[in-house]
Amino acid sequence: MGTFEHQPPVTLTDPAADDWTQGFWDAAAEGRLAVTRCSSCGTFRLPPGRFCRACGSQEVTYETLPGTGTVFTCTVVRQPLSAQDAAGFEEYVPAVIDADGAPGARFVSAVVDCAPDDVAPGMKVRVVWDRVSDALSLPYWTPE
Amino acid sequence: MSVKDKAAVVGIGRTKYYKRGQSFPMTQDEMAIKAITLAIEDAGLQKADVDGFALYSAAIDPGKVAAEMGLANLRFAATLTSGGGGAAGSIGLAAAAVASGMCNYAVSLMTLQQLRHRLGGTQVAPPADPEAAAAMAAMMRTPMTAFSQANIASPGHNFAMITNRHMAQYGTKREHFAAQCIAQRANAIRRPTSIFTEPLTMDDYFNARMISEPLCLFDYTPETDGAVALITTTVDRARDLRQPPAVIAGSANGGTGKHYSLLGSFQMPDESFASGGHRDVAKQAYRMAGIGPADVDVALLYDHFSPMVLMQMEDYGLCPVGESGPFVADGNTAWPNGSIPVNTHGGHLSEGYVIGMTHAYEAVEQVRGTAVNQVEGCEYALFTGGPATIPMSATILRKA
Amino acid sequence: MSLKDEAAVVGVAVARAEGADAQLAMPDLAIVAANAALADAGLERADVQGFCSPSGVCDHGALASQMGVPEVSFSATLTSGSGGGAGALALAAAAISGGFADVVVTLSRYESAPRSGGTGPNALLRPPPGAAASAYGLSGGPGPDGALSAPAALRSYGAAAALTANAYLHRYGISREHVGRWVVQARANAGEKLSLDDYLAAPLVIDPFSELDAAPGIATSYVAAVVTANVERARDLDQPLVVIAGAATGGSPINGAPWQGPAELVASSGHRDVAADVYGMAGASASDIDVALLADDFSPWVLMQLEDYGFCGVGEGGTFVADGRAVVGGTVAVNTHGGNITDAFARGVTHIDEAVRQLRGTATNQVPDASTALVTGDPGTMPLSAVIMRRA
Amino acid sequence: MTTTEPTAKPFRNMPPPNLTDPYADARTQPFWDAARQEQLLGPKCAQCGTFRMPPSTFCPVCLSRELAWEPLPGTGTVYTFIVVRHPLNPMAADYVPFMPAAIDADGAPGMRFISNVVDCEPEDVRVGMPVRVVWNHVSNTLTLPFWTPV
Repeated sequence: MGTFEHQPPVTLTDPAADDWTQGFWDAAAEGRLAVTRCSSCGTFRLPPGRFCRACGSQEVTYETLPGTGTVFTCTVVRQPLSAQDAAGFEEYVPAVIDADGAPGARFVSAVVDCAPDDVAPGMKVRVVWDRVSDALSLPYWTPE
Repeated sequence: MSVKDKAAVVGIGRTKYYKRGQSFPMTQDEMAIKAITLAIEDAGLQKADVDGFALYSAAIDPGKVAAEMGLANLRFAATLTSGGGGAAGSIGLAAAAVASGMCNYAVSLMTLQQLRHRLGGTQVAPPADPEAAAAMAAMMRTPMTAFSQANIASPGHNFAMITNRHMAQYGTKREHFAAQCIAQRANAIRRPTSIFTEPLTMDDYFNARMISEPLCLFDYTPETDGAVALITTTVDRARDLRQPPAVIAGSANGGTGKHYSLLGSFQMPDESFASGGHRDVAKQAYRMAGIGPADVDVALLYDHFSPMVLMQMEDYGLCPVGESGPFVADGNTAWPNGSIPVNTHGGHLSEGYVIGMTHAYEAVEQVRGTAVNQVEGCEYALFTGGPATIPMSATILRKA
Repeated sequence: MSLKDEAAVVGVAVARAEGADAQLAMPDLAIVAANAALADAGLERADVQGFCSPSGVCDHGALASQMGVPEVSFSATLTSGSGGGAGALALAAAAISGGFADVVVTLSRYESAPRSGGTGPNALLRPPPGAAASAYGLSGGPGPDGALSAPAALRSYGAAAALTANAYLHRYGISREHVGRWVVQARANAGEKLSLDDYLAAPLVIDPFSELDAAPGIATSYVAAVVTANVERARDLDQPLVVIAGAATGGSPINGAPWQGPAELVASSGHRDVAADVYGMAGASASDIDVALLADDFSPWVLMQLEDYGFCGVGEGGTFVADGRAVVGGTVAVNTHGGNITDAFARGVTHIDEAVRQLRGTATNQVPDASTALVTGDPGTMPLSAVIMRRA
Repeated sequence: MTTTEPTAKPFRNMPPPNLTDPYADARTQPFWDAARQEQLLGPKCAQCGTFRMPPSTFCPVCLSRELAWEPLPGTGTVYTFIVVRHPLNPMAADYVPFMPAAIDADGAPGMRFISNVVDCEPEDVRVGMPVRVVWNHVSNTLTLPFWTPV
């Protein structure tokens, strides 16, 4: 059992940040949810990538979001999908989240600290953080 | 029923060419997108027009790049199956894509960053990552491996084997290779895009260190980074765009079954061993274009190694078989006075190595009439991909 | 100007790694399959000029030289995605109509799924041992963008597919009973017994998928080969003439950045643009299709493609199947061979194989006077693909 | 820099060692058994007699899978060769220069052995030069053929 109940077996330790994702991880380290936004036309985008899909600009800013949102779609992993996940396996709920304040950009994460069968599209959720290290905090979502 | 004269290159774009690794921290996809964006501008198109990728050597993942560029639609995404051998053929694949109605505007491109991965490096040095190294070791433990234990381990070694045979069979000399390197360097130093800016002399060539005899340092292409993109559409759509269309008169990608082992076991038959292996591809390209060697005004021949330029001249009938050495030494391939200028942009050897796409870019500029080292009245430009395994390729562009 | 009616499918065959071929490596199995398909077409190795495949099948040059093909004049693959061979057939038709080759061999390769930690056969629901999690080109693993989606721990292709499947099922209120009715139908088409109760009782692996909702692992590797020829050339061969009337590949770029973009596109098979293109080129519509072989690595894909290819309205895929309209004698016969989610696929009966048999009139579950068949390629990874074949 | 004792080499100007086992299967084991007895065999199609190297599964001429091994006299000529001067990895530094070569073996028309010319100087090697086989006993399962000037 990780920091949360039904936490996915995530093993990421290095976010391999580049100039277009470092802003997200800096905000995360302070417990803030931020999203990539094009400096010239204001379009939000995930995954960040190096170009604005609308206008092609490479300039970005990081917009801090309220940290609330709605489940767009989700699933429940009922069985360990590989041997490495088997030990201490808990069902977990991968989910795609429409984040408030960032129309057109959805976060791909998981809903934790609630019964997997309660999660459904449309559910209101808020972000919670799993501090993996000083440099790395991972965003999860839990019912509001 | 063929793509002859049905499609044309309408847009070309490129990044700067960098010495190996110096394009970092850009990524290969990022350089590809910049080159595509410049090609869209050059053609006078909109991003929303682009809906196909006709590649070679699986240069990028079109789904990922289309998403990152925000393309409206992706209707064609295919690649020729070889490495540099497919460079010229990818323009023919683009012609097939638009002429078949599968998409409207097809991008062909190469993007290359040789920071960690050196193409010319040894094929036996185990990769750094232990898992990949273990997988490679496992792949070697098959019954065929023990039959090729000569330590022929890099592209330079492979093409030196072929070069040595050509020298023995036809009396070709290192002076002949030097003449082609010097002629291409003279073209390159007139161009702002070139990696090399100083002329090359016979002394420089013969004082250079031997790497895989008979190939010395200057017979090898430099290792560079960069991206080049071209956009192809039907001739009807090409008419009302910004640039004069570079019409695709003929194209071929393939090769000869018996010549396949030139990078492996060297079982090629005597009649084609000391050649570029392009004779069937040349026949196919000329047949589709309905022209012969005499009609070619400029040839941009894939020069990963200088001797392979001479051998392709023989394969494409630009000079008799076995006589490319003296033919080059007499200045026939130099610009502007040569009878058939070869690699007017300086080629891989002197301008920059982006796996053949610089040759495609130069071919378009030559038939547009806008090249730095322009061949007067150029109507037909031939450019090739590889000598390499199957498919190798060639495309012939024609002035509209 | 298009490839319409310029190429014909003249030979099909499958080579399985069993009996004398049990020890053959995949490239050698491809030689066996290619020669069997040439025999089916009545052609020789020297007739072959082109090779097309879904991505990453085998080195066409090595194949040509080892099997004694004298001269190659076209060699390409799709950039990714299996496309189940439909996309590779589209490429072959483009090569033939482009004058690059008169005879093209297309090869699709199905390797036995490595046992994944002994917890079940599906290689789609579970990653092969040691394989990094990868789905839709999205991975919780390496790369700056991938790291942002690491929290979802999408360990397998099936985990990513499940998010799309649930977006669709939830949006249109389609139940697992509806999906189950299709799985039962597919098994029946393949001559395999399954009741709706068996289906519903199967434990879920990743909602909404149980083992019965995903293509099973292949027990015995095989290579499926198809020979396509210039239509004039095909006329003087013995097999009935099966012409490629339309071909399309591609799909919406949002597939490259999964689950971003308009909700109704995310909650779909992504085939709407490909459908418009393939019908447009063939000059056909859904009502002209006698038999549809829809790519089905996952059972909901069939329902979603019934809608995207216009056999029923958006959201009506579930009731279409439940009302028995997807059967021989119904609105359109669907996956008459069972498809990928049945053991028929594991035995080597592919969608293209079935389409050609239906149009030749030699299928097991034959649609009377079938004259037009639609074959689609695997949703999810780009490019998607579709081909319409017609008995000429 | 301390002088390291030069690696013991059974042949002058030989290539860096690589495999220590042939990883043979039933079809190719005869070649390696004969090699250990310093006898050179050529792989050919049992059906139509065409030699092929490496001995792939199918004969490209008649598609037969039956392989036969023809005893060869162990002489031949250098069809082409190179002199590797630049070591591509540190391990090769002790071995450059060495001379990979394609050898037309007598008695096996249409097939070449890919090996090395050893026990002579790079300057001695010529295209067309007659050579004879010599054997490098790498391990108790692998003996590799090299070639040396006659």
